[in-house]
Amino acid sequence: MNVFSFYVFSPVLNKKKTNMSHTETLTENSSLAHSLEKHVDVLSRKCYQCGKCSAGCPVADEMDLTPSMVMRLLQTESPVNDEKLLRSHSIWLCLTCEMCLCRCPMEIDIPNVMDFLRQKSIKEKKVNPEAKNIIAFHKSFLNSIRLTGRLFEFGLTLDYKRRSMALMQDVLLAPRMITRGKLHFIPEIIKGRAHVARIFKKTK
Amino acid sequence: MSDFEPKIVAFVCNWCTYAGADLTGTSRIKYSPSVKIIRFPCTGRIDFMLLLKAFANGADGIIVSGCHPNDCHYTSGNFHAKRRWIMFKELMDFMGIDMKRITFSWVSAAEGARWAEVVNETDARIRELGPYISYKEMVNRPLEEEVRNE
Amino acid sequence: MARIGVFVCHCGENISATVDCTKVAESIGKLKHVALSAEYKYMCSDPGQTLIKDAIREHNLTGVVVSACSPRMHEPTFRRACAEGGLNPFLCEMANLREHCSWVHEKNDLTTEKAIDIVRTQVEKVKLNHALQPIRVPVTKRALVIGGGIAGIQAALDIANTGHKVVMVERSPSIGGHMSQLSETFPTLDCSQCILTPRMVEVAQHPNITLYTYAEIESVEGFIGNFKVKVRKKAKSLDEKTCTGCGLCTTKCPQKKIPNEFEQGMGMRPAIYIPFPQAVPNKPVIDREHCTYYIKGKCKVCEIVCPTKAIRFDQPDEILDLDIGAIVIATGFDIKHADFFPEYGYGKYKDVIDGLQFERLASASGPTSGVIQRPSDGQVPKNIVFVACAGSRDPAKGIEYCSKICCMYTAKHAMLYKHKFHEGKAYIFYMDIRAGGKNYEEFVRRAIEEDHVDYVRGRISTIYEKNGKLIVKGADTLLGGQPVEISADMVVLATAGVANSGAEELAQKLHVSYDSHKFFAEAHPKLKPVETNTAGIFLAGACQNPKDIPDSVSQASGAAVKVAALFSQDELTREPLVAYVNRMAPPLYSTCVACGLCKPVCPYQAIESEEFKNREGKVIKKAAKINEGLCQGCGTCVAICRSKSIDLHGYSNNQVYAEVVALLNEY
Amino acid sequence: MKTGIYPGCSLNGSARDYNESVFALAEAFGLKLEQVADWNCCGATAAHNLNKDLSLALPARILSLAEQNGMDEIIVPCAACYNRLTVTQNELKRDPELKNRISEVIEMSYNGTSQIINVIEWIDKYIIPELEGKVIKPFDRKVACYYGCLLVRPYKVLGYDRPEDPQSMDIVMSKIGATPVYYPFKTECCGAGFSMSRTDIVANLSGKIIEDAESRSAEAIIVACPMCHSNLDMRRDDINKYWNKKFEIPVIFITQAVGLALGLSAEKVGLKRHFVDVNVG
Repeated sequence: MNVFSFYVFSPVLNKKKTNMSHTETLTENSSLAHSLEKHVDVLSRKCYQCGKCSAGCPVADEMDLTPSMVMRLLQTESPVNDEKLLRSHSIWLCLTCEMCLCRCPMEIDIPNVMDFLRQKSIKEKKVNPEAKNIIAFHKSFLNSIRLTGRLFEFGLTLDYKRRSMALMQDVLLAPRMITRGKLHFIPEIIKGRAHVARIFKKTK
Repeated sequence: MSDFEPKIVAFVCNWCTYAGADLTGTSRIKYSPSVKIIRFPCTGRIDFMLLLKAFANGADGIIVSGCHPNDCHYTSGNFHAKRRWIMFKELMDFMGIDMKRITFSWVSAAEGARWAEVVNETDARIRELGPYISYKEMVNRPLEEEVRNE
Repeated sequence: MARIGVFVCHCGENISATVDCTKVAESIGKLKHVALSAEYKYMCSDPGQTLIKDAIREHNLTGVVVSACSPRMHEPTFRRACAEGGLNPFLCEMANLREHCSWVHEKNDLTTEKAIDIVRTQVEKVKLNHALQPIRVPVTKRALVIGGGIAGIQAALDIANTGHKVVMVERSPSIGGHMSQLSETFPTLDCSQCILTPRMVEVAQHPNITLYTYAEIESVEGFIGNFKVKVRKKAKSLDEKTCTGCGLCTTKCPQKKIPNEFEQGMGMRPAIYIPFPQAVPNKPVIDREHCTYYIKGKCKVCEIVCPTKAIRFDQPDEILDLDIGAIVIATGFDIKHADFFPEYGYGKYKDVIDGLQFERLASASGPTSGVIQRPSDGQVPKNIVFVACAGSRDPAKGIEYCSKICCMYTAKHAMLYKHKFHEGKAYIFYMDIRAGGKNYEEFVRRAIEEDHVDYVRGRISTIYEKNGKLIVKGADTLLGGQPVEISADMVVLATAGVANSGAEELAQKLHVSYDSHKFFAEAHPKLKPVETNTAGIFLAGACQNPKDIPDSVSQASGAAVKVAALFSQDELTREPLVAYVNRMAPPLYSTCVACGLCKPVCPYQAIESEEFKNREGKVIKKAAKINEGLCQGCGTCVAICRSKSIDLHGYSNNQVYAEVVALLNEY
Repeated sequence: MKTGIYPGCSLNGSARDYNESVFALAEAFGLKLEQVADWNCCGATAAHNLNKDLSLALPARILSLAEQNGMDEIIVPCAACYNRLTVTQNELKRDPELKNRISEVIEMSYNGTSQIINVIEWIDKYIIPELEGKVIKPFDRKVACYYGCLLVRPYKVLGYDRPEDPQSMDIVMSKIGATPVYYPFKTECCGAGFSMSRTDIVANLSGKIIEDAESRSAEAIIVACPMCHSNLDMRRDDINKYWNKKFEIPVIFITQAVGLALGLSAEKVGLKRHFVDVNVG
């Protein structure tokens, strides 16, 4: 595959846009950049690749695709690159610390982009295998809330260990937490527990 | 309502908004063709009776636009226009003209994109409001309908 | 019977691509009183104009409508053509089919319909036009140049050398502007002072130039050829004629801790000071804000030491009234300072400096005599990080434009540093290198290839201090955004160029347009880059947008030619589009009842009162009267007149009402 | 004016110390803090990472409950909850359609009338004006004020303090006698939600924050977020191991610091629950 292949894949690179909605004639476009614009109102096209986001990102060192690379790949609107994005480790490494948005000269909401890509990645079952712990944790977390309405830290830990198989992790931490009264063994269950469960169901 | 093409008249000053609209053109920024421009030397020249004349002749909306405060080519014309407008607005309101049909804005010679925004905002608003039916017609219409029904 | 000729221009394809010009011409041709409706590819071309001239004679036209571009573009062209064809030029109107129609709409029926509406409106208007004669006004052949930087200096010298008088007004105590602060200039690396100082002296000595430094524009009235300008000469607290410029006072002044503006705060100056050694005029001024005498009421050391007794503590500001024919604005620009950048420490770090400060550090006449030292501890920095686009191209910070000069001066800074300190490392963080200009790209390549300046493509996220070093966090976007961290001794921010302070107020005094960044606006982005919207006022240099020296100088010369062309005539003809109060036969004389409402609204004091007397000499009627020479044709009086006695040529009540009716009704 | 409190899950569990200090302060100044009845978890990072609607619905329920309780303002000591609640309030205000959809999901009416304030705003509003004469044991130490991400970003939504080099915590600390040091890591991320899933990243990032504070001879890091606290305090062994160093600087909640200055006991403000020993002497 040569480096210019994305131009071949890209269906509407020269998309013409007018200010008048009634004359707008957009070709059907299934690229990530397009759905980002439609669903979360983020224009990846605005990025001019200054790299300030990557420069300030606390986890850029760990990422396979730095934030500015994520933006660049989105801009290509190529199915190959879209696939690369959804399968990347980066989108799961993002801590949503919002440093990138805070300093972005074009005020592009990269954290929002990351949220979008994560949700899309799960939906399309393209989650990077390296991110399985992170997702396991998130799932355990939400599971805990769904069941009791509040986070049950002990339950979360057990559930997370079950999901991630990181059985030995933090075993030394637990006794110290217990002596400091920081770990409860019985979950707090709120009265509106069923209510919360319904919220989960409705937002599925 | 989809086939309703509004008629919007823009009364603009020569030095700021007319030049700004020229810049919109030079920059090839697109806007709705429903707006047609009449040039004045200054917003201070605009006799607001013209607005009534326009509505009477079938305009659905009106834009009055000139230089930003303090930027008038003739020092103070826009202030006089603004002051007269405050008085005249009351009269128009009293006559039953919906104030949403009139846009009063400042667009400078350097604000080509701003002009397109003003036009498109007004156009969208007028499309939502529908065609202008004058007060007299509004009063008469139910009567006529009643007569016809009898 | 009116016989109107309508000429529809295709403007190549600029109009005809979206407007069906044939249809426009056809349907207009059907209108009453339209004697001829023609179309042509380029109306403004010679054959196009001939077409109009011939048609005027052939069809004995009484009015012409040219449906083409904006009247702001070609109205003079077509009015001249009509005059040559034997028609009074003021019987020609233009319908704006290009800027207001074809360029802003898609190709469809609605656009063509709008075009027809626009032309019809002008046809109805032109039927009511009157033949008018231009008004003649004298020209005062004295130019005013506002600002004494390189652009102002060039403009003043060029005008003065054509034999006309020039008044130069400069706000600070010396002329020279930002250029006098620079160390070397790109792309030749010649010394800025060396090429500038002779020109400054020339200004001071030129018999045609009157120089007012420490002076500001108070007010401007009038119009092209006839401006009345008030200049405030701020009190220098010294008799310039007696002062010899020996400078003894400046060395004896006990107040010595005032940040020196010329050194960009990198050095200190006394309260009585000459801004820099080569200043023109080379005489001190007292900074009353900081002078001990003006603050505490005693001191007067300067007065005591002055050998010629030139100090005048009670000197008042002086207001000068000047008659001026043309004005050149050359007020220059300013830069954002380091405190503009939150992520770079809000200006807290002493060793994070801006470009102008670096110029002073690198300048042989600067506070360090040209040795590049850290402001914090005086050490020579072992490495420097230069940050391009600091604030420029940053919509989040409100500056979306490119400041144009930074790419080049940053390359120059890095080069100067490398030349002075060979072992040093210079990094430049950039987004794009914009080196369009003669020998500019070559200059940048030299910095990279010969002087080993390291260019890293990426923007700096943050800078912080650690153990006396500045930690600079960036990323290399050419390596996929790989983070780069440099522990630097000094950081130079190429901060955005912005409009000079007071630009907005000055624009309002002069009634010229300015953009949202307070830069002065040119009359046309391409074809009138030197003119403003106000006739007789021209632009030179960076007051229009950030510019380098060659651009500023060429624009200044351009402005000077415009002024010289204006001064080549003794009289100007002015468009007679002025207001008039109606007159009729006695005993009515006029419908004006002399209520006087129009008088206070006229910004030009052009409305007088006329008295009509009977045979016994008794005043039997009073009515307003417009002074044609003063009236500028704004029409405010027309709108305010209760009895509709005032009207405006070119925009008469009949005409504008006819326009409204024609625009909204199809005939 | 009725002020409620939304403690959030952490303050009920691993950040009990924070909870105790907030209530200790309220008690010392006679301020009433009523909990939002039957509150649920805000969803934290997990919700907005995996499901946008859920990340808005969970906070919306809390806000609606607060409205039902007639609370004009709710103090949210946890910075993460403060962030999620404020972002939700803002999103629902911006988009009426979304507001209707979420109202439908939570089966409750939502008006967005309760004002959300963080702990520093609360201290500023209710405690600082009453502070005079009450500082018995001035907190006479050099401190590094660590704000974290969620208190100041996104600035356009929260509109709290300035996004770079914020000052509000520094001001509170100097009012109780402390000397805030220059600290460029104020708003760097500690690793937040990766506490369990990517402990290595947390150890690296939190280590940088601690290293810088120590290198500037700060004697304590002051925080206002239970997540920051647990990463900097509870994870200290992991950090030390990752960095192969022995960092000893204690991490103290701002409410604890104020409590100590008022002369409250270490137990009372929950200091005994810390992993890194705090020398109160």
